Amino acid sequence: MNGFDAPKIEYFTVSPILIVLGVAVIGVLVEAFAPRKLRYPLQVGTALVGLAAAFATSVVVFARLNPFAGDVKAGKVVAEGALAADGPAVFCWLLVLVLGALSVLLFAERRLEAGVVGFAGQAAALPGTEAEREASTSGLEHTEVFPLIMFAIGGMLLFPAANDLLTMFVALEVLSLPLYLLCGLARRRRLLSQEAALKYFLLGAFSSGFFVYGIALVYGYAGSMGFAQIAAAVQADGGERGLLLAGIALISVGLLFKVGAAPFHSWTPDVYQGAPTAVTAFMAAATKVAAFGALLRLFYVAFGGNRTDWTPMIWAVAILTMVVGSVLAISQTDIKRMLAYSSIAHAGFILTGFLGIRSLDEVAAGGLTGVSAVLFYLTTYGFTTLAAFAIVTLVRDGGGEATHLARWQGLGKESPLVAGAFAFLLLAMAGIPLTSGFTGKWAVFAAALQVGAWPVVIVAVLMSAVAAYFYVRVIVLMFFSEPVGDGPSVTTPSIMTSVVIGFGVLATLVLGIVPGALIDVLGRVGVFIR
Amino acid sequence: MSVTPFIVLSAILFTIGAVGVLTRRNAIVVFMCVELMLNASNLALITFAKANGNLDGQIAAFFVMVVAAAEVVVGLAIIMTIFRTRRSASVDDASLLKY
Amino acid sequence: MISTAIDVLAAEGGHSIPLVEPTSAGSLALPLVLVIALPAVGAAILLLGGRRTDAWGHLLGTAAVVGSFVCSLWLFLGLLGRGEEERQLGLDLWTWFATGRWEVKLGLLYDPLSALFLLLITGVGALIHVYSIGYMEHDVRRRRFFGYLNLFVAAMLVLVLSSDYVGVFLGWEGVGLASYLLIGFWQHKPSAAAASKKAFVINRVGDIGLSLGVGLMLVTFGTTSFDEVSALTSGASAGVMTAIGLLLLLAACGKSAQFPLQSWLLDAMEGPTPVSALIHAATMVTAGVYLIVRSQFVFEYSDTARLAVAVIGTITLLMGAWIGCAKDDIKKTLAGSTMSQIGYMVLASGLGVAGYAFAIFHLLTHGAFKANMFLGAGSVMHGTDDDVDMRHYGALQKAMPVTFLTFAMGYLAIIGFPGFSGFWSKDKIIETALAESPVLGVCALLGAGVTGFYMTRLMLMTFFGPKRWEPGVHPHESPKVMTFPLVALAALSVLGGLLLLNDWIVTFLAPVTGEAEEHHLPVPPILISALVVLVVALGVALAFVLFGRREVPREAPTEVSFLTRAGRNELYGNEVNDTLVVGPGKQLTAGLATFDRAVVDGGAMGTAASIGGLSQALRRAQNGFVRSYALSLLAGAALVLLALVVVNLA
Amino acid sequence: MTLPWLTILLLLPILGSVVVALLPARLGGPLPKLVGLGFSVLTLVLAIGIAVAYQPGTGLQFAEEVTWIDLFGAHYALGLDGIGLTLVLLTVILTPIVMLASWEDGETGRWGAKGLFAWMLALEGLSIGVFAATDVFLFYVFFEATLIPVYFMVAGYGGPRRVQAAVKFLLYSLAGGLVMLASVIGLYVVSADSEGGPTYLVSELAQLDIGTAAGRWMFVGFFIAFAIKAPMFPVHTWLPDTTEQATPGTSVLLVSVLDKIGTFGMIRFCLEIFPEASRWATPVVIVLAVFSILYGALMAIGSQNISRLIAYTSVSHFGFIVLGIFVMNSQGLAGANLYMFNHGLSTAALFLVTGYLISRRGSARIEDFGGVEKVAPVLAGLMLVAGLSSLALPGLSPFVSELLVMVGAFVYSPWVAAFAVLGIVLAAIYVLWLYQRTMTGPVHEGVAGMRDLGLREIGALAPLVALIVALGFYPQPLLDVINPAVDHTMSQVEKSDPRPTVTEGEAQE
Repeated sequence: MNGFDAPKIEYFTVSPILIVLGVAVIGVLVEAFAPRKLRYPLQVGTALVGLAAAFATSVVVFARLNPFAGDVKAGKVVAEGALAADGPAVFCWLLVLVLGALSVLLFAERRLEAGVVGFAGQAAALPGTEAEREASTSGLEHTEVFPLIMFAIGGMLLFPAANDLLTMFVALEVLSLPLYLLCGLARRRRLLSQEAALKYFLLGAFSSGFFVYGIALVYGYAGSMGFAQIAAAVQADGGERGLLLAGIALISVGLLFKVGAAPFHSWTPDVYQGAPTAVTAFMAAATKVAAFGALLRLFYVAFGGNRTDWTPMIWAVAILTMVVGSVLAISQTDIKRMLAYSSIAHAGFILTGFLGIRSLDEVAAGGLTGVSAVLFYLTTYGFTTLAAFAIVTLVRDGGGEATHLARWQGLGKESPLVAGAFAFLLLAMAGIPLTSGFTGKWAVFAAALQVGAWPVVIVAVLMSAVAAYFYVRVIVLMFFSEPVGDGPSVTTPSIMTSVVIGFGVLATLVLGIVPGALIDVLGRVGVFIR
Repeated sequence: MSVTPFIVLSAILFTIGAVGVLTRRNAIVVFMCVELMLNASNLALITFAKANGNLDGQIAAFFVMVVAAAEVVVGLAIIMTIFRTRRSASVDDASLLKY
Repeated sequence: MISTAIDVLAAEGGHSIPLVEPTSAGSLALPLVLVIALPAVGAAILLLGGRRTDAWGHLLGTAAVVGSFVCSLWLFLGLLGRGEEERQLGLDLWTWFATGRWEVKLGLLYDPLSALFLLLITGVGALIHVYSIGYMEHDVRRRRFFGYLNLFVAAMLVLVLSSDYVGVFLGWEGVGLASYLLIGFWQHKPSAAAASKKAFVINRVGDIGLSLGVGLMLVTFGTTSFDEVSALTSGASAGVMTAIGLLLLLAACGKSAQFPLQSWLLDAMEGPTPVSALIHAATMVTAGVYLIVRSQFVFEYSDTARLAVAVIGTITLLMGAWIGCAKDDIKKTLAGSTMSQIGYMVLASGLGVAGYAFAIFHLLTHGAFKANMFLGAGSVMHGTDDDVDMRHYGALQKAMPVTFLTFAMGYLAIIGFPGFSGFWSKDKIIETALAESPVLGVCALLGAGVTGFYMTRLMLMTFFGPKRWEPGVHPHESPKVMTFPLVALAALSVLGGLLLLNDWIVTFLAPVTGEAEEHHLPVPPILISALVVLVVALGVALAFVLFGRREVPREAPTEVSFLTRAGRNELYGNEVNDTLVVGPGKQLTAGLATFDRAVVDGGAMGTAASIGGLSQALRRAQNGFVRSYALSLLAGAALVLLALVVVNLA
Repeated sequence: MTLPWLTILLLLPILGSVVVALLPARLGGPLPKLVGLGFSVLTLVLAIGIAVAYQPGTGLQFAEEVTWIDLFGAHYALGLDGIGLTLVLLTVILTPIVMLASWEDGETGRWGAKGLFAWMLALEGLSIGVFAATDVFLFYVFFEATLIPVYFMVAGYGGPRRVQAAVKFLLYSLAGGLVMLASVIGLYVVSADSEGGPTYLVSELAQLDIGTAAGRWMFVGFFIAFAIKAPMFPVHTWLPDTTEQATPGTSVLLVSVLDKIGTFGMIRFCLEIFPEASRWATPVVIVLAVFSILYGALMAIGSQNISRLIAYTSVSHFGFIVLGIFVMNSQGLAGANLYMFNHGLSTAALFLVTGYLISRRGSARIEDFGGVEKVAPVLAGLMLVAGLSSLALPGLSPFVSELLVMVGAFVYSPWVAAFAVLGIVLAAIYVLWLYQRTMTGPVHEGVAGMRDLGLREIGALAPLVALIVALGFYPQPLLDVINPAVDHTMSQVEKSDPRPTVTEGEAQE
């Protein structure tokens, strides 16, 4: 009868998401209408511009949070409660946008594959057939990868900001589906690439099935999808607790799958190895950020009330993840696979920090919290791992990237600069002081100890020692063993990959020596709004 | 009447789906089992929506369907390429990446 | 018997125990520093100077010691010039180290005791330097030899002049080092190298006593300097004093080759003969006696410790004599006799205030006549191309008359022929021993007889009887530079008894050792002296019967009594060490090596390896089949659910 | 002191290492080595200046403090007390000597002599940082950072199995360091809960009242790391493996400087931050220490390889140091501090001189030697001096420290001393037996015609020997700076020397 009040959307606040998704759509149109010659520059250009714009706006949004006012409740719930633009969310945006932009640069790298991007010339063409040969000779390339990654980034922006379960599910799928496709688009080793895509897709779909069912159960318990209402229900502690617990369990399956935590890690090594290295880098860096952002919000905001119920479960998962990741990495012979396991181990370390949940009154204003520790670790790890994978793309032989560790022997002789940078990144992952890896570890362990999770920290410490072994092993290979045969050659990349590597190394160094500024900011914004 | 029968049914469907994923070889069938799991969820959602007396669940069910559709698109694309290269849709054949 | 001994010892006492209260050295400070500095600088120049100093090194070394001897005389006269009560001169050089309550000064203490030692060390030392000029003439490393000798003299002087136990430790190890270097001077001979190491290691065992002793003194008195300790000992419990005493005794045993640490001395004869004369007869080996006498303010408060000292001395003097009887190696025979004579000194110092002075007295006379005889032996070897087997000697008295005559003086002195120095000193010891503790006294008396026996045997086999020389050996008298010291020492051996003239040495040492009230014997001393002479005469006669009359076989007879065999084998001291210490030690180290590799290292490496193995095993689970991944995912979900439920129920 | 002298002191060698590393290869020849040596000498001069300006007694000097990471409570805080000063001096004295001694060793290595010298300078700078750090976080950063130069020095230069040795060294140290990290973070948690807010300044942590249980756990974390560093039984096996493969120079810097971090840390952190836990752990630690003394000595006696032998002697010596630290009386602590310095000198001399020997013979196996004294008397003489200092002969510097530790042990308990003292006998055996087997007896055909030491080699050893002798007779200057620090430590652990049982009063009865 009477007029309806239109949903109120704070367009500026959510503009980063809108921009990125918009640019993605534009990318699709470009694919449709722009002549082939123009596509590559247009795609790269629009993508980078879009990300830059999104970054700019999110900076403004972040500034509006006014992180230096010491008001830890900064931020607001927008879009009818669907999204929360608070400190952690906006920080994740910034992080994802930077990592995303760097990944786009990796995607756009053309010099390594002699003038074409490292993706399948024509995914439809069968490997080893005339069609494929023809496609590669005629220099065909899938510039669709750029819209795809933009969609993924859009989902990653949505994911940590999602303030109700439904939005979270949508975001999850928006970020996952493009990734499934990207995994299958390698120019070399197509079979492996397609297999990776298949595995990732099937398992991803499987896990999201659990996720959705979990949503249903939690909804059944709380009667609402909104985190705030769920939190209230959990506080009130009425209704069928069984539903809640089962719901938490199934939802966490979905999320832990995304972050690659044991026992939901089994896809990680295969997919990381099979996918195009640029995509692997993007997944390892950005997906972790988005997924952990979402994980934090869901558990801290919605399920914070009964954390005593689920923290033991996370203890177990964290310990298992660290052990599986570190121990299995020892026996790997493929550099990408080894980095995959190392990323599993790091997921475990991040979960250790994730344990550092405390009720607001316990947290000293601006003090170190579980949130800020996790976000800091994500920052350090994101840049380090991105640069590491970027270097992996440089080491090549006749058959493309030489990912077998044996081919890395004597790299230090071949090109000391690249080997040195890689060694530095490995030391960072091992957590040697004066690298960001150390400060990051310090932060998450401290957060965990603050809540008395010392057994986890002990395991984490021991596993770091185990992990140190395989990082050092690679350094030994590069510097102290003689090259086998002609040895690998390091192809000089274009400016794009160089920028990525340089940026990653720089970030690793700076965050290792003067992390103070970032940590302080995180200390101030590291609290969710409810 | 209570929601229990509906939930039990959805749970059964969900389990069937999950078991199907584990037991079937053909990628298409595996994927269909996943769809079954999603639909089991839908049933649960709608049941709870009715029980809770609000529409969130039903809306969610629509979203799930849409997403499922999108998944189908992506999934079939991937399965197709695999099938065309390997001439087989058996998920067990795709096991080059291991250890 | 021991118990009676204890009673006797316990009965004694009640006299005043002198404290160490040095007064400023005043004008004597200069010679007091010089006496050490000269040989020290000499050693530094000779050892650092290298080949440049080869030409004149031996002269410099000798000059340094002679200069040092002059200083000692200067000091001695200066001391005599002072009154009884201010005959303890102190001179603090600098603070060595200080932590907490404990301050150790490098300081010198010059009193009658050190005065006599200074004369002995620098005097005999100088003579032996002179002798060595000739003896080492043909050795290319003579300069280095003199460097070591100077080093030894300096260290020995530090030992006897230090005013603090830690300072004594410095000299103590210094002489040990010098002795190590000199025993092993001919390093190319493995036997020499082994002997030197053995000497040092066994001395280290003795040092355990000194280290712990220092520790115990610090705990008890908070200081280790003679004057402060001597002022405090009266307050300490008998148990503590016994402990300190025994620890010091352990040190003394190491340095003075007393039972059970005696085995190194005979091996030490590997060194050049002048070394044996100076270090292993006259001076270093008597350091233990010095330590005990110096620490009288400790031993006077513990009868047990004193008894232990006396008993050890007695055992050693008998062992030494026994060994001396059986050895055919002239130097080893003399070494055995050295053990035995030092045993006398230790026994005397164990008799307490009554014996200290006589211990020192015998130490001085022994220093003279034993050095004399060692140098004589050296001269004999010099004449017979370094042959040491007495069975290859005989009838040398014509070939080398001076050596023979001087040696004879030493011989008469050591067996205690009336009027000779040894007579007075040994006689006094036996007399006191009989008075203080009959059991030990009788042993000492027996020892005197044995001494007569083995020394006579040595004389007969060396200088008398038919020639048993090796073919091509033409014994000849040594050059003047070697015979002069022999003559000088011979003179001392004869005249040493003068020190006892109206108890001069006793009264002179009284400020250090304290006054003993006249001990009362059942029989007049003269009878005891007669008894001693009689026993010695028996020993000599026996030797004549066994070795003077019969032909001495050139090859040592193999079918011999157990006594002889045991003696030849040095009473199986080495065997005991090997079975009790060396053997087990070797096994222990071998075992530990395995343990270290297998268990300690193996443990760490094994853990690493097992993690690697675990990794290899777990790897298999990643079998590449997507459905098994899905299964693990499902299982994970189940586990997560389970965990939540369990926690919730708990 | 307006200028941040300590920062300058630790940046100087690091700058030097960068310069040396960046010198273009074409100006080869001795230039990089000369530059490196120049920098190390410059550092030495500056350090001596600092030592001269240091007033014995008054607490921390040349202190600098800048907040580094506010949220962690970490500061960039440097400062010297007596203990730190002596160890910094040791570092800056040894570096140029080692460079001179290993002039030729680097040529065949992975990055040539240039690289070796660069790594050495880097290590020198970082070590200075370790000894000067007065903030636990900063200390930890330096502590771990020192591993990297050593790792590359070991892995790049030396024997055939050097890479494995380096990895073993690194993993042992990293494991220890990470265990320590847990404790370091624990300190943060404790201090963050205190009203003062998070801090890592040793001075403030020492005032903190840490719960008994927490304190003990953290103590254990620190102690494990330091025990691995200092090598104590049973975590010592990395040391012989490493010294066996590394060049003599590396071994010197490793054993004489780097391993001191362990014992230094025990005093600076274990005792001063966790006094209660230290007292609680004392019995166990002392048993371990005594065991290390005897174990190391026996293993040394059993060693067939010269480098391994010296490594095991160090295990024994570190046992003495730890013993001295944990008896917690002024003799023991002062002795331990002095011991660190003297052991640095004597072990350096021993490693270098045996290094000359081994490089000449091309083998480190003892049975390959014999009668060297005849062909190379100077070498033999220096080796004997080094050996004698290692067995703590009176008149050489280690004697004073060893006696102090022994006496300190006696003050703690006669029985402990009674066992520890066996070490001096075993020391005599392993040193003199080594000398007997290598230097004496008939000349082994393998060593016939061996060159005696050249001027450069003697020149490298001369200052060491001179110091050893000088400090043997006059160690008091060092003790003057050490004693106040010791008093501070003892007040931290609330211990004081027991009064002597007999004093003037009682004696007069």
